Amino acid sequence: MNAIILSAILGVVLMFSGIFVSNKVMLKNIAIAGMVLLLAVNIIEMNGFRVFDVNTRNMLQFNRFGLLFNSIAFAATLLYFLLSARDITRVGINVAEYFALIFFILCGVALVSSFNSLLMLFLGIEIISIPLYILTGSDKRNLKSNEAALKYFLMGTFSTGIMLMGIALIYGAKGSFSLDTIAATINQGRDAWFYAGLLLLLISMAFKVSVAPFHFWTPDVYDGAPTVFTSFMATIVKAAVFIGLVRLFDIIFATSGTDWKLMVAVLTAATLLVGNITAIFQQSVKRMLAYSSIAQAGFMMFALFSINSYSKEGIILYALGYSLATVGIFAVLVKMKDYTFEGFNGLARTQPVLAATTTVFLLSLAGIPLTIGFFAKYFMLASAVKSGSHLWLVFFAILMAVVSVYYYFRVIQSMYFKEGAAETEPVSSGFRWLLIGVAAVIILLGIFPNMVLQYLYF
Amino acid sequence: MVPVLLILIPLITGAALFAIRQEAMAKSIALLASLVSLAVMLAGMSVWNDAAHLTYNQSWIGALNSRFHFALDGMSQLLCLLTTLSFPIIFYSTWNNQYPDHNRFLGLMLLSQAGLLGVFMSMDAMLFYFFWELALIPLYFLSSRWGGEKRIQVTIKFFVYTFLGSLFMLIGLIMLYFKAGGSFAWADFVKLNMAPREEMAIFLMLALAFAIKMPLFPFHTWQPDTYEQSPTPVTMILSAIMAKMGIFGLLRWLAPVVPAATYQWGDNFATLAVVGMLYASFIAMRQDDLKKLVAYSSIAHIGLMILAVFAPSYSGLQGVMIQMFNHGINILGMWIVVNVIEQKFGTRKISELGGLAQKAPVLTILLVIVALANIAMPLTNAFIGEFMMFNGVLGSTATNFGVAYAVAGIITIILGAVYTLKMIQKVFYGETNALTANATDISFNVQLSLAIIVVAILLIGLFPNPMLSLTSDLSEQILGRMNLK
Amino acid sequence: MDLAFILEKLVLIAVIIVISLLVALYTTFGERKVAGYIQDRYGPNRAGPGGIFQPFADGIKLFMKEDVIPSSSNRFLFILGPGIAMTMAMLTSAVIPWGNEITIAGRTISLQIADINIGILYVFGVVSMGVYGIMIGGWASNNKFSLLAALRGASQMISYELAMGLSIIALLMLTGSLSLKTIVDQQSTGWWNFFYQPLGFLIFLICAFAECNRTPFDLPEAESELNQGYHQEYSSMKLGFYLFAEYVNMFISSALMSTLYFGGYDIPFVNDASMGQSIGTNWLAVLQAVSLFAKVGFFLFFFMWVRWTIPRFRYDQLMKLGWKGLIPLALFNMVITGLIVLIKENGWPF
Amino acid sequence: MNLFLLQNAVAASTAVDYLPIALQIICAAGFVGLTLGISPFLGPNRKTAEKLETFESGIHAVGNARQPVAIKYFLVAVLFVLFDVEVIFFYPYAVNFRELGWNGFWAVLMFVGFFISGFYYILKKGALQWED
Amino acid sequence: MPINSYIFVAIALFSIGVIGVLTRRNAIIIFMCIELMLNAVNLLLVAFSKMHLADAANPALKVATNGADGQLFVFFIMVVAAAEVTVGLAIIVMMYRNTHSVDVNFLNRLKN
Repeated sequence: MNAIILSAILGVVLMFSGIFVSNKVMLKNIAIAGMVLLLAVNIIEMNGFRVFDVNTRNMLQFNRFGLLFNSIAFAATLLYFLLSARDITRVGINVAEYFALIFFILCGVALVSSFNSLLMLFLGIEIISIPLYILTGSDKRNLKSNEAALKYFLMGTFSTGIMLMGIALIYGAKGSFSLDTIAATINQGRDAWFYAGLLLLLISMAFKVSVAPFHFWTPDVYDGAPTVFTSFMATIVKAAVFIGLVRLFDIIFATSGTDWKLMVAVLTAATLLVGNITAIFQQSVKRMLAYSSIAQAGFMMFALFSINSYSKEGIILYALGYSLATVGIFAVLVKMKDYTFEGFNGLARTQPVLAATTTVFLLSLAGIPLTIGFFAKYFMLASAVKSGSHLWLVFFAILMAVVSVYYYFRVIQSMYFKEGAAETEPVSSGFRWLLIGVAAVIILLGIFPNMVLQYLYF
Repeated sequence: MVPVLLILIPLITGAALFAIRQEAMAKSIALLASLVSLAVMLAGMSVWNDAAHLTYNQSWIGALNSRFHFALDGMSQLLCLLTTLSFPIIFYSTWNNQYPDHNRFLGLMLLSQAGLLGVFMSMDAMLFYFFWELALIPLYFLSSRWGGEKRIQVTIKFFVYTFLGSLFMLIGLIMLYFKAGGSFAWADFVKLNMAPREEMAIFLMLALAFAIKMPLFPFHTWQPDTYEQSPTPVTMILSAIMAKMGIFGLLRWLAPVVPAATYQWGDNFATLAVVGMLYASFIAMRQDDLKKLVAYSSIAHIGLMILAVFAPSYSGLQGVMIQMFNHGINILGMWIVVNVIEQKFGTRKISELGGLAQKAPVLTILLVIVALANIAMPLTNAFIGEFMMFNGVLGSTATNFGVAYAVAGIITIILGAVYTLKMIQKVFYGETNALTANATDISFNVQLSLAIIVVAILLIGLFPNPMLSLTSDLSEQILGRMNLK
Repeated sequence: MDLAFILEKLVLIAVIIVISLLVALYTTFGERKVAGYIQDRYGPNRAGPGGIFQPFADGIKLFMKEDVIPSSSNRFLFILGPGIAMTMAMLTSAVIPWGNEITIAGRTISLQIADINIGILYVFGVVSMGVYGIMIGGWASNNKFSLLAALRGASQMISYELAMGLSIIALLMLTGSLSLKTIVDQQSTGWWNFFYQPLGFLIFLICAFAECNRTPFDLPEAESELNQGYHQEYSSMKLGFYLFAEYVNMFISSALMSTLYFGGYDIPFVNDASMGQSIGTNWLAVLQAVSLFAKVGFFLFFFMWVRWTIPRFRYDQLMKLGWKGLIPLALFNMVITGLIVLIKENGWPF
Repeated sequence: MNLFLLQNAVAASTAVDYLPIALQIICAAGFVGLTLGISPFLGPNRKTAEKLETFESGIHAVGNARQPVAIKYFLVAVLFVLFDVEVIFFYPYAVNFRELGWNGFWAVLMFVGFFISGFYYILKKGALQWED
Repeated sequence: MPINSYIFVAIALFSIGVIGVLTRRNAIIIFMCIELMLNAVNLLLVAFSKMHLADAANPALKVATNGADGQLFVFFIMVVAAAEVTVGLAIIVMMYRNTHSVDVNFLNRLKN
């Protein structure tokens, strides 16, 4: 609750500070301070203290799972601000609004991570999506950005329509939007509506998290959006929607038999296949990352496929690892003058720190041990193994993980093993230290994952 | 205590080396660190030879019930000794090699040493998997950064292959984890009694990883290219130590853990091993490149060890364990020679060389001894190992084709002798040519390195017993699990 | 739902539509007469005694004019525009109660076409549709002046609709119902809503002026800037409809204001119920209707009065008044109303 | 869960109540359609090219009228959509205002606060600045 | 009227919307089709709400809720739709100003 209200207030505060403060650095600092406050307040709530106590009529339910994810999302956003706030201020003139929108998105994130009613799920998803449409198109003069925004918008609202139809059918079948009620009456009456509704809901959520075959908008949108915002979209937002999906699956699907498992497995496999195979053929690192985010979504789908304690723990860990690494990579990518693989040639010589930290991030994304990314993938695979059915999916996933090595390492090859003089924007030493810090955290958590895992028992 | 030191010394030194720019200083530190770990290892085998010093068991990932559990049993001791012995020799024998960013080169080498040692000592599957990868990643960077012309494509192939294998292994380990009731401990794994289907699934997954690493025909295709393209010190690690990881895996994590499946699939893998041996030997005969020749000969030798594992008997397993050490030492000697030749003449083509014996007599003498050991002449260390392995294969009750395997093995030994001697003949005897006319003998560091190897070869060849006694426990245990005792 | 019911409603609908058309017709005449008096001249006085047939002459003239549709316009939309404008103008009257029940041949007939429980929402819904009439007509003409005027008209209308919607909320808080009939019944004590909601009424009145595009808010047809405004290209009956719709709207908004704030068909200073007992409900209904039409007549006159008194606003002034003046004022009115009512009924909160 | 909505406050209407409205729509649309249908045949019909051209203060029309117009009109439309929806939220409240008492009032006061701050924001952003 | 009629109408509207989104090229029309979908859902929700309201009155059916939250949902859908309209139109206008077209043929433009 703390996070939901405070993030909304902070969003408003930033909107207004945009009116009264014209200094960009000041705005940036306000945003960062707000983010710290938000994180602090959420951690306070994790320890049992609520600043705002609102009767939500059980539409929201704040459990450890959601709160922990919030903390991770906020921490990742804080990191993102620290790394990229300066680049955010360069996108256009409406600096305060960009930050404000991000805070509103975080409000949606907090909603999605704790919904207990389909109404809140819908609101959360929309509060996330609508600001994202704006952020995608925030580079107003850039045609690519415009088109990305339009495409994202049309796809997003279309999937919203489908989601609403699904919710309406579920409501028709069950007479309630509350997940508890739905789960309690899972096999009573009007099954046809209920399952049709669930299917539509699933499809729309698949749209939102870009699961194949509903992924086609993702690469174009991620590519067209200003790179700083792509970073945010691809990490925190995506993870948040997944968390929402996991909640949904956990409560509804897990109680409604196992018929859906094969379908989810097929979706997962398709996502992995499309994401990984297409990523190989990309010439631009940004597009490659877009496809890789689809591939990563495929791995996160494992949490849905195998609903058990492992998958819930794993998805949090995955969100953490994936967000850290991707935020880091994008922060570096924003600084690059040329987004193609050739643009990275010889980065190790011109910017050794950037190259080294990027390597760590890529290794983490590829799931190489000693990085948090490994444990993320480990949990996903382990949960699927534990659930016991459809083991072919696990093998398919590791094949795809191996494929992913191919394109992630292509960046490493460019940076270290190829001749060239990669050009970057000027990079401050603070930025470098921060990247080193992130890389250190990734490795540290990769070696001692217990530091996070101990919080993960639900 | 000893395990922790063994891991931390190379790890910390390796990391520190990234900060040390002076080349000479970096080389000295790397050599010193490797010598210190050798000293620790030797101490562990002598004065600290007790359970308290040789095991280390601390909680690591509580959530997964995984522990920092290292132990140095007999096989681990042998392999760690091989590792700690190889590294000083590698560093010292390649003292004069020049690489850009030499400090990083050495740092990565030491990191991979830490990984290798960790693999050999881990008694926890998660930990094992970790070090398995830690050993791999530095080698990938080493080969990609300092390798030959086609290094980028070749090393990514190498990495992808081994990564694929290790992921399969991971799945296998995860399955074992759940079977063992949420434990990664090796001690729990070897107590498991699983249904045949489950055992088979796990066996196949683990075996794939090890087969790629060893490498076993037909998973070997990455190996000759990688050996050829990597800088020679890296090749030394790859063939002398890393290839042993696979066999080590078979002996530690496969045969005792899924004995029934190992027994059941033994003939298939043994056949593959035999095919691989013959294939590699024939290919090696036609090689003109020194590195490739040694690489294929390595496949052949490794194949023999695989054969002995999959056609098990007490003698065979004992042979495999000491042969792991012996082959590591021998192949290291071969690579040192290759390195010297490459450094001196800038070529590895056998056809371009000749008459070195006149110019470099010391090198020739030492090489001949190493080469004889490599083809398992009596009195050398490899003879002991290979003899025991043949003996074991012939006497194995696990297979009906022991004789056929042994015959094939003998053929490869003979072929090995043919191509090794032919190589020696071409390179060291015959007429000198323009390239080798002005050759000089090897420098002191290479002489010393080769001399140490030769001493080790002869010593083990004459007194193998202490080594055999080290590994008898494990051999017994494996056979016990497979009901073959 | 029997046939008699439908028949009865059909008759009522026909009567009301005819009345509203007649009233609209004669408002045009009245407008010119009032303008004449205010400007110290005669106004129309040729057709019939005192020019009484002038509106019919005008109507027939419009019918007989040539119907021109510009070649570059969108034909379908060009016709649709005035159609929508007129249809929507005629729909609002459905929910306005014109009087209490009458009894004919044993049947109790309500003088309201439809007493639905969302009456006010229906009114707003229909009024919003009126924007389309202007917008479509202006756009379809493919004339720069028309388009500009239509845009102005549309933005003006939606802006004032906002304030109108807000101003009526305070009234709803008092009445607690959206049904116009209920609202009228509540005022039958003589305490008209106007006395409780003077500010609300003022805002509503201003908005009504703007919604009907009446001076001082007749920006969409500001002839000095935009020639003839959005209906520049129209001729014949299509033009007639646009002009007519405006007067019908005037009539309806007058009726609405009377209903919402001035007791509707309530006869002032008289207890309707007891009077009904004395003279019979049928006669009472007639008197009530007369009362309502008297109020409507006053507002219609007020519309004209203002038209010939106050000059036109500038466009920015118009928008400024709507957004920065009326909307906050309406919100303020709403909060104050809520506060007072709650204090009165529940006591102080603390 | 006791929710206050429009339907709770007044007696529920049935579909029959809306029938007269349908009738009225038919009547109104019929009248308009009929009139519009007849009127073209009543007047003279002498079309010329000049007459069919759009009127542009007496000169020949230049270009197409349907060009992008000032963004301000668009802005007003968008703001209308936003604020109108917010206004809609007041209606259920207004109807149930007495039942909700002070609690409801504070909640609505908060809502009004958001409304006003949004309003203030667009004012400050110059969205309603009509004087160029 | 029976609930099925409402469902048929709602589904029909929804399908028209979906088909429009999938087949039309004009961004505005696609957008209108999406709005159609949303309104179909609104209709359906209100119909269901009414249905559950009737069910709640019937004690034999033992339904959990009184059906009012369906109408609540409609309000939220309207708000969200308004927000989407605002943002969507802004994006379309922005696009139009840059390209003088609202044709959705981005598939061949963004790819490069």
